[in-house]
Amino acid sequence: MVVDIIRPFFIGLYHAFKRTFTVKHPFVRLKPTERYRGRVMLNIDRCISCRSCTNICPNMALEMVKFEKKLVPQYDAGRCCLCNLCVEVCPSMALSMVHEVEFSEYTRKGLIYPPDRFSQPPKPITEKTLTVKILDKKRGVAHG
Amino acid sequence: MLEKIGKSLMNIKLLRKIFNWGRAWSLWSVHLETGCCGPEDMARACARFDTERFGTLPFPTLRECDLIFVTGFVTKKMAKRLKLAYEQMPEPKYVIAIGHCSISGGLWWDSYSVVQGVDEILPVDVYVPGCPPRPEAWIQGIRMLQEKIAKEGLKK
Amino acid sequence: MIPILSFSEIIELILKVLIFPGLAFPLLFAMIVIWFERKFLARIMLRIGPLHVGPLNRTGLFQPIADFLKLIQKEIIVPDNAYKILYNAAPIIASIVASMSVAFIPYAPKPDGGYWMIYYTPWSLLVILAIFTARPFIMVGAGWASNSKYCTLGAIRAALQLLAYEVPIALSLVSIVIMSRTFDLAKIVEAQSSIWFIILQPIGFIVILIAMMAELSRRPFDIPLAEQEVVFGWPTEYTGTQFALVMVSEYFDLCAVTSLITVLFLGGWSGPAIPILNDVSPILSGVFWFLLKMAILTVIIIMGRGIYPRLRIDQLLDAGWTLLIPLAIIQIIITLFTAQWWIPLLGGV
Amino acid sequence: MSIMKLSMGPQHPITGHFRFILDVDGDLVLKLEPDIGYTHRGIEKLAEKRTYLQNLPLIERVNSYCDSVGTMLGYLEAIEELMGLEVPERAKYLRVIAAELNRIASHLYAACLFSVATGLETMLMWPINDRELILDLLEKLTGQRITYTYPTIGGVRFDMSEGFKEEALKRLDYLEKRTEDYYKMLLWNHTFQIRAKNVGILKPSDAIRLGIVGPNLRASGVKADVRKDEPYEVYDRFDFSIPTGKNGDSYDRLEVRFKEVEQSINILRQAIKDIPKGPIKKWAPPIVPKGEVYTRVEAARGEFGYYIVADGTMKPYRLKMSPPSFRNLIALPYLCRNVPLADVPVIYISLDLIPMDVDR
Amino acid sequence: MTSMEEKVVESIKTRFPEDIIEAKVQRKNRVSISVRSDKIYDVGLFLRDELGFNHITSVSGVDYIDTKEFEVIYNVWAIDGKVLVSLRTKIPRDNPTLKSLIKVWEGAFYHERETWEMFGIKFEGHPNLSLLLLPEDWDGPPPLRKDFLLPDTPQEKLEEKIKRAGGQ
Repeated sequence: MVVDIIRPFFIGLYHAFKRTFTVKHPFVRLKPTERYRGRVMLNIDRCISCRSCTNICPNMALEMVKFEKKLVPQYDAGRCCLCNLCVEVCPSMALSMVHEVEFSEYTRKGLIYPPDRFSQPPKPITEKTLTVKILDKKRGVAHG
Repeated sequence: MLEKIGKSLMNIKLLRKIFNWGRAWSLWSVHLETGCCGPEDMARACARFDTERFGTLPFPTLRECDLIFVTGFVTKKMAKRLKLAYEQMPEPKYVIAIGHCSISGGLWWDSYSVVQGVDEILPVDVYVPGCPPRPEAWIQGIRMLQEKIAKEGLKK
Repeated sequence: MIPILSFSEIIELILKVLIFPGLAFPLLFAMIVIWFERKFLARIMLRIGPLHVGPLNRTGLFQPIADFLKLIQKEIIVPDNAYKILYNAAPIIASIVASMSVAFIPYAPKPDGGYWMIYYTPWSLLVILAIFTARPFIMVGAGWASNSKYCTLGAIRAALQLLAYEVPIALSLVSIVIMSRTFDLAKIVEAQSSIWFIILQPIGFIVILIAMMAELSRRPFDIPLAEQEVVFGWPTEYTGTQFALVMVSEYFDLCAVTSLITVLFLGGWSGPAIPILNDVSPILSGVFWFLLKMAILTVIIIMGRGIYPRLRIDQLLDAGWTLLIPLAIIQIIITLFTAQWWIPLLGGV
Repeated sequence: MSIMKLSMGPQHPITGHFRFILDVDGDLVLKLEPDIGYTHRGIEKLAEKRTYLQNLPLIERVNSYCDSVGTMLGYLEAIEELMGLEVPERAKYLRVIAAELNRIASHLYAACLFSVATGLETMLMWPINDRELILDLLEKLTGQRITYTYPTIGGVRFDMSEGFKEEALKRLDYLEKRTEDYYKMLLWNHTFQIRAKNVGILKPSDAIRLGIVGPNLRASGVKADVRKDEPYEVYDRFDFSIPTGKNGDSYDRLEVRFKEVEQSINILRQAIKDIPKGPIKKWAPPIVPKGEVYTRVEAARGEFGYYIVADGTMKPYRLKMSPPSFRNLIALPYLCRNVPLADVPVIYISLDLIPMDVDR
Repeated sequence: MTSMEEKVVESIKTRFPEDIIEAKVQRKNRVSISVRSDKIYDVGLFLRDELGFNHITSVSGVDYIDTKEFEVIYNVWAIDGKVLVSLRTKIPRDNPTLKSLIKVWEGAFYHERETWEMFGIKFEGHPNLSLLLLPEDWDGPPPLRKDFLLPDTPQEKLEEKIKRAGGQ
């Protein structure tokens, strides 16, 4: 019983001097995995205005609007649930998922992506990126 | 009397800057989960992303909190409590809407019991889209709020 | 008759009251301990804790300052059906009472006789005990005045716990007094100049450490503040500045308690003289050893929050009445039988 | 002292989306009445309006809190049974891998909540840290952290990417080693044991009578697991055991979850070892033939039942879910009678109720 | 050697020859029994006591608006026998009342309460039929009935929100 009371004390002390898990995020970034679904991106030239994406979207995030004499979807990031159904159903491969993580806005309007903004790729990440791997056998903790 | 002195003190630019700095770097958040972004709330507070680095700390009593994360959809039953919780918080207070459900109702656009966007009941400061947003996005939301506070003028 | 003080005595008094054991020291202690607690617990949890606040974007040292600045800006809400006078007065009384006990603790000997303390009295141990006894009444008063259910529950729990743990504290002090034959804290320290009481009375030390942790409502015993059960206990309804005062008063208490245990069991300022500090003033050397011992005790008390779950109120009271009090009594008996051999070895008295 | 009505939640550090109405006498809780519905979205109604494919993200969010794959499998099982669709072998294995990874993540989450309920914040962080590693794996497999929408009608969305196997095995080894620390810190911690042992004892007969499912039922000593009783997917090919508890108290409920994590690691190793090559998806028609079906799967929190009435169109006529937490809910008022106030969070968390799951 | 499923069907048919409308084996581990609504309590008791169906799985209702009927289905699992029985009965839509089975399977308490709330089926003998999931001030019809319709377009007032943000 006494051992069970005292043991956590030493485990706690031992962990206090281990390497931490924390990634100092805005300064050091984790690399998202290849498949990560951040948001949808449109390739306007490929779009054939077939409306299959707006029909299948379960949350009405896509809406057809007129853009340069062509009907193309407009994207509402404030409605999209990233379920990938539209990308799968698109017959001309015009939609794709991109690795954008940070696209918060101060206003609701900023989350609506008109076709020209919808078709722009995300900004490339400039900060140091790293991948998570199991390391540090000696200290027994993961993350890098 | 005291308030008057406080107000005149706050008119000094440097002091206002210092006070804004204090507000921005000590945003304590409420323990109030409304929807299913809850596990990410845990993840952003825990070791890998650790928002305590920015002074954002989940705090048990809402009498001390400055920040509500609206984590996910808000049902009509919850909306009343959310509003009540918001009213119980002392000024200054901020709201971050997390996830598409709390921004616009999202997946539940035709549901009979979900509020279509939390901005219909509370004033939202930052919208963080995603389903659920990654902890990185939460951190961006917090940092955007900090920038907003730093630019803020006199409050109260 | 008012004693006439010389200039150097006035300077000394101002130093004492405002800087070292007086006003600035507990505030600085509270700030550093809040910062250290958050950092250290974060390290146990394998994360970093406050980091980007403060100098160099690397330390988070200014986190308590940011928190304090924020808290004093917050609106003060007084619940409608609260008993307003007591409700508003409680945090102020709590912080005053908590900082009072520091005045009676000797921190270092002065080279020309006397001690570095604000107010010298031969009954300082009793005074401090009396101050500690006042705390539960503030808590109960504040909880009752808030007129909220969670506050009331927290206040009841605080009263039960604090009153139950007064007894083992008092009992373990008995054996100290038997050994040192005085109520004067300074004399008690001097008695330990050759051998510390922690070696002579280990059981008493354990009892008083556990009981003081309970008295301070630190983690395994933080039942009055249990956030999973009663939100935040008796200070639940406090906002802004009042809450800041409540929090600070808790750390003042921590400061007083660690000082007291250092004085009673760890030999106070006694330790080998540090050459550099000794050159400036021998007081500094004593203070250094005192603060070091306080720091170790603080770490031990803080650690509890990172490693133990909270006890239940009935288990806590059980432990108090059936484990700590018998242990303290055993310590008294042992002391009574062995005191005759040890007392000649003790210094001072 | 007279009886006091105490309302706990929904803004309360432990209750999540619940509200409890407690009758408190001093520090003793005489009666607890759960007030649920704070997360009710009407998924069953919405599902009648959407097509079977559009329902996928909807169904998943019934329990997107931790266990979305386990939740979805039941729905897919039901549709595939109605269609008479045989899923490719590789897809079955991938589903099992995703479901078991999800189960580990969910149980780690449960463990961390449990330690919060007793006030040990360190063990809140550690399992979440290691859960991050599992979420990384899942993200590598499915492309999302929490809501994967990974299995689909007729198979799964994505194949295993390169290097997934090695990565997964490495992390599982790490997790297995790491569990020791959990035992030392939490389960063998004397302070924790006196808090959790003999609290909220659920006898096996009561557990069956009340219809408790999942790890809670197994902690009471009843050997019932859908993976063994009615093997779905390819669970009949793996060699694993069902851990059961002895007393049925809160401590056992946690210990069973920890042992289940070990069994999941065991299953994952076997699945990763003998996963066959082949296609991962079969084309499925959008229209489901007329019929009725009831399927059960073992999600992380217990047995998840789906009752689907199809009327031969693209949309289900009626979709009834019987989620595990809703069925475990009845144990909460049953166990919280005449207990100290401090035990209420422990009992509540030990049942591992997730409000999303209860309310749908 | 007859399987467990067939045994269940046979014994229920011999015990209640007149009240059983239909009893059949759906597939492995699944048995479906339709009974007349006034006899459901007795059949339930028989299933629990004699055949070991002790673990209530779900209670669900289905709204057949074309035939003006509700169907109530009790799905019960036998832990030892490893069979799931769907005990189903039909009640008229304009007067939906049924005898409560919580005396038979105590676990049905919340299930029946939910079914009452969602369909308006009244369970006689249920101690607490009050709103469970819906908001307290709910005043529409029970939502899972087919005549409760949902909107076809998003209810979000997007233009208003954007105007509000632009006006600031």
